[in-house]
Amino acid sequence: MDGLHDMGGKQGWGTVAVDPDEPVFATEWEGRAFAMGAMSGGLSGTNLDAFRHALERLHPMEYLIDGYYGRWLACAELLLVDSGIIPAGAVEARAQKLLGNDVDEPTEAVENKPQYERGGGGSLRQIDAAPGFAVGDKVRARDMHVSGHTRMPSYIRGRDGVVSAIRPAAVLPDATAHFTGEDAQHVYTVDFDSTTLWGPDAEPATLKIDLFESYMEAR
Amino acid sequence: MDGLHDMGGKQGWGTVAVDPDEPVFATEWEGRAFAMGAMSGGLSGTNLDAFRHALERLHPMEYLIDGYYGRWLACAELLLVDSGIIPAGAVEARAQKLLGNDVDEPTEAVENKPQYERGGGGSLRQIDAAPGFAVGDKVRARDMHVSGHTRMPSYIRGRDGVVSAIRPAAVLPDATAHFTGEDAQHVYTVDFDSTTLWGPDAEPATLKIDLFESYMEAR
Amino acid sequence: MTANPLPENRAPAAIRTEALEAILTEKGLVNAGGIDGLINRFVNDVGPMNGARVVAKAWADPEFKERLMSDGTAAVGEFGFSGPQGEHIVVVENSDDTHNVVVCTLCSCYPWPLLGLPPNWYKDPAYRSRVVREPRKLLGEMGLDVAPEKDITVWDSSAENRYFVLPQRPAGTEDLDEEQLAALVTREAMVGVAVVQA
Amino acid sequence: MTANPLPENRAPAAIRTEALEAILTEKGLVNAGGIDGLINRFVNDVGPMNGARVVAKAWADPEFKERLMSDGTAAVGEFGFSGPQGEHIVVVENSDDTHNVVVCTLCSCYPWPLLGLPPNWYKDPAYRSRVVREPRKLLGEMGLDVAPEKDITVWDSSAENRYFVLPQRPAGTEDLDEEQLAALVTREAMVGVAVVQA
Repeated sequence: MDGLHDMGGKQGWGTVAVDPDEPVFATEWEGRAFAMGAMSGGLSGTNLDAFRHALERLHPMEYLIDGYYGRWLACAELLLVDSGIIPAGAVEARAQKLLGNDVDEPTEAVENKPQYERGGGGSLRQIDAAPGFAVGDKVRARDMHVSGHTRMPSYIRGRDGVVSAIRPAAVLPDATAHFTGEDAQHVYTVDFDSTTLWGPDAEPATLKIDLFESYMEAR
Repeated sequence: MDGLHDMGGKQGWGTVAVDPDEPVFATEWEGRAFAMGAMSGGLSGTNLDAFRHALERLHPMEYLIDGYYGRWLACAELLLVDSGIIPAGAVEARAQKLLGNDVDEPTEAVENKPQYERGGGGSLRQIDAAPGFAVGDKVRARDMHVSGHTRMPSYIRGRDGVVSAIRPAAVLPDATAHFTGEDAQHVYTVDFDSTTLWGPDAEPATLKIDLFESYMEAR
Repeated sequence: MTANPLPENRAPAAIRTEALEAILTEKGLVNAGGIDGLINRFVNDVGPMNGARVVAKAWADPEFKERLMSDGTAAVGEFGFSGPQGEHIVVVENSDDTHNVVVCTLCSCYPWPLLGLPPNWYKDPAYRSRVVREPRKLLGEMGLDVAPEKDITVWDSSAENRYFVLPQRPAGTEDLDEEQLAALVTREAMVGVAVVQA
Repeated sequence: MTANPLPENRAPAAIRTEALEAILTEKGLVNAGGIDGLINRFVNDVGPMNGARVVAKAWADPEFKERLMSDGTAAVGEFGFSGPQGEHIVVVENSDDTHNVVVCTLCSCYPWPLLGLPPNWYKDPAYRSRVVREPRKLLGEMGLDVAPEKDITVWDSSAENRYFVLPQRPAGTEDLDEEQLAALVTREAMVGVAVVQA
C-alpha cells in the first residue's frame, strides 16, 4: 500500500544524528513493548508479514508519535485484537485504570485467529520452477497498485533495472500477510541507477533492491 | 518536493466524517493562528507560494500534530524567522514564559526579507507567448523530480492525459516560492482516466488537474 | 524515540499562538483589533451562505446561469464576492450524467469568497488522499451514494483556479424563491460531497 | 483538529505497555520472566560485538573470508550466530572502488543475529528516506565523507536477505589479533555509515 511507511526517496524528514553510545532501549517500556511485539505474532496466530503489514496499517500519527517501539506496541495490540485475543479498547481502558481513572473495561473478545497453512518455518522455500530471470537481464519493476501489503516500494515502480543476483526463493509477503497462501517465488537483487529513479541531476549511486519475481517484467 | 503534503492517492489515512455544524474555528487560538498566518506573508515580505512551501517544509509530525491551524501557526513562525522578523526559538521561549517557566528569550533577529520583484498583484498574468498546447492534445505529465516547491503532485508524474481547458496564465509557484522570478506560464486543465493513474482495477473516474505548461510534454 | 523532532515539553498550540501574538504586538506588527477583524470576517461575513446565493440565483435566473458558467469570476463578482482564493472561479455543473467533486490534494485550496474557510473534512488527509483514488467509495462513506449510472469527475485544485460545484436543483422546489432556495444549499453540496435536498 | 485520530487524553506509551502486559499476564499468555529474558538477550547477548567478531576473523583469516563471502549464513553460523532476521546473510565488501551502505526503506529490517536491534538512526525516517536518494550527502552529514572516486552502492533490504557490510581493514593494524581488531569495529561501520579507524 502507498502508506507513510514507504519512505524511500521521500523528502522533508530532516537530518539524522548518530549516537554511538545509545542504549538498546531508551526506557523500560520500550524493552517490554519490543518483547510483546516479538511475541504477538505467535500469540495472535499470525506471522512476520502480518506484523509488518500491521505497521503499515497504523494511522501515520500513531506510526510516528511514540517512535519505533511505540509502533511495536500498537502493532502487538492490533494483531491481538484482530485475532480476538483481547477486545478492542482493552489496552487503553486498562491504562486509564492504571492512571486512576474510573473506566469500564470491555468484555472478552471471541478468539478469531486466521486459518492458514505454512509450508515450513521462516520465509525461505525450495521451489521447483526455474527462475524466470537470469543475472544480467534487463527488467522493469511493474507498475503495481497494491492496496494491501507488498514489499515493492513505490520509488522503483515502473523503473528499469538489471538483475545482479538470484537469491533464495521465499514466500510472497503480499500473500502471507493476508493469510491467502504462500505463493513462494524466486527473489532477485535488481540494480537501479540513481538517475533512473531520481532524474538526470541525481547523485550518482547504484541502488540494489530485492524483488519477488511477480514484481518484475522483462524489458 | 516529495513530502507528506502530497497526499493524492496515498493510503492509510482512515475515514472522514462530515459535521455540517462545525464552527469555523474550534477554539480561540485557531482563529488567531489563522489571522497571523494570513498576515505572515506580508509581514515577512514573502508570498502565497512561499507560505504553501513553508507548509511543505514542516516536519511531518509538526504538520499533523495540531491540525490545520497548527500548521498555519508553524508556517507563520517559519516565514517570520526566515525573514529575520523574529529570532528562532522566540515563540517557544515566550510560550514557556507564559506557562510560568523561567527561560531566556533569544536576542533580536536581523531583518532579512527576500529581495524580488513582482509583475503585479495576485498570481494571474497576461503573457504574450501563444499556448503550447490546445484543447484535445494528448500530453504527459513530465517525470519531474523537484526538491523545492512545485504544484505537480506525484500521483500524475509520468502519466498520460488530455488537455480539456486552457486557463488564465499565472506565475509559476516553483519560481515564486523561492523568489527566483515569476516565470509566468499558460495553465491547462488536463484530464486523466483513473485507470491510467491507479491501474486497471481502479474505480472508474475522471481526474481533472491544473498543470503549468512546463510540467507537460507532448505525447 | 525516532521521528518526532518536537521538543518533549513543547507548549500547547494555544500558548504558542498567544506567544506569537504578544511578540508581534510588541513590535507593532499586529494588533488585537486587526486580528479580531479578520476572524470576524471569516466567522460572520464570508461563508457558504455566499455560495448558496449564487446557486439559488443560477437555478432561478437562466441568464445569470449562462454568465456564471461562461465566466464564474465575473458572475460571482455581481454579488461582490471576490478577493483572496477567488482570482479565477470556475463553476462546474452537476447533471444526470456527471457528478463533480473538488479537492486540493497538495494543501487545502478552496474558493474562500464563496464558501469561507474550508471545513475539517476538506482538510483531512483521508479526504485529500482518497477522493482522487476511490471517489465513489469515499463519497459513500461520507453519506452520498452517487448513482451507478453517473460518471464521477474529480477536480484537483493544483493551480489558482478555484472550482465551485453547481448542484442539481431538487424536484419539488418550483415554487420557492431565491432566498428559500438558498436556504437548501449546503457547503457540502457546493464542493460535491452531498446533493441538495428539498 | 484534522489528521490526529488518537484520543486526546490517551495514556502514555509506558502506561499502555504496562496495561498490555497486565492483560496478557492475566490470560496466562506472557509472564514477566519471559519478557525479561527476551529483553536481556537483546541488551546483553546479541549486538554489534557479534558482527565485530565476524569482521575481525574475515580480516585475519583469508579462508574464513572466502567462506563468508560465498555463503554468509553458513560462515556466521560457525560462530553460532543465527535466528530471526538472519535467515539469509549476504556480506558485501567495501573496497577502494565501492562503498556499501544498507537500509530498509519499508520498515527497519536488520541482521539481528550479527548486530542486535537497530539503532535509532537506522529507524529514523530521515535515514530511510534519504539514503536511497542522496547517500553521499546524507553520509557526509552523518560524519562519513566518502572519497569522491568511490562509487556508492545502497542495499535496500526489501525481502528476507540481510545485508552486512565488511568494512575495509584500516592501515596500521597488522600486529593486532582478532580480539583487538574486533574492538575497533563499530556497528556503524557494519551498516556502512562509518569506516573502521585504527
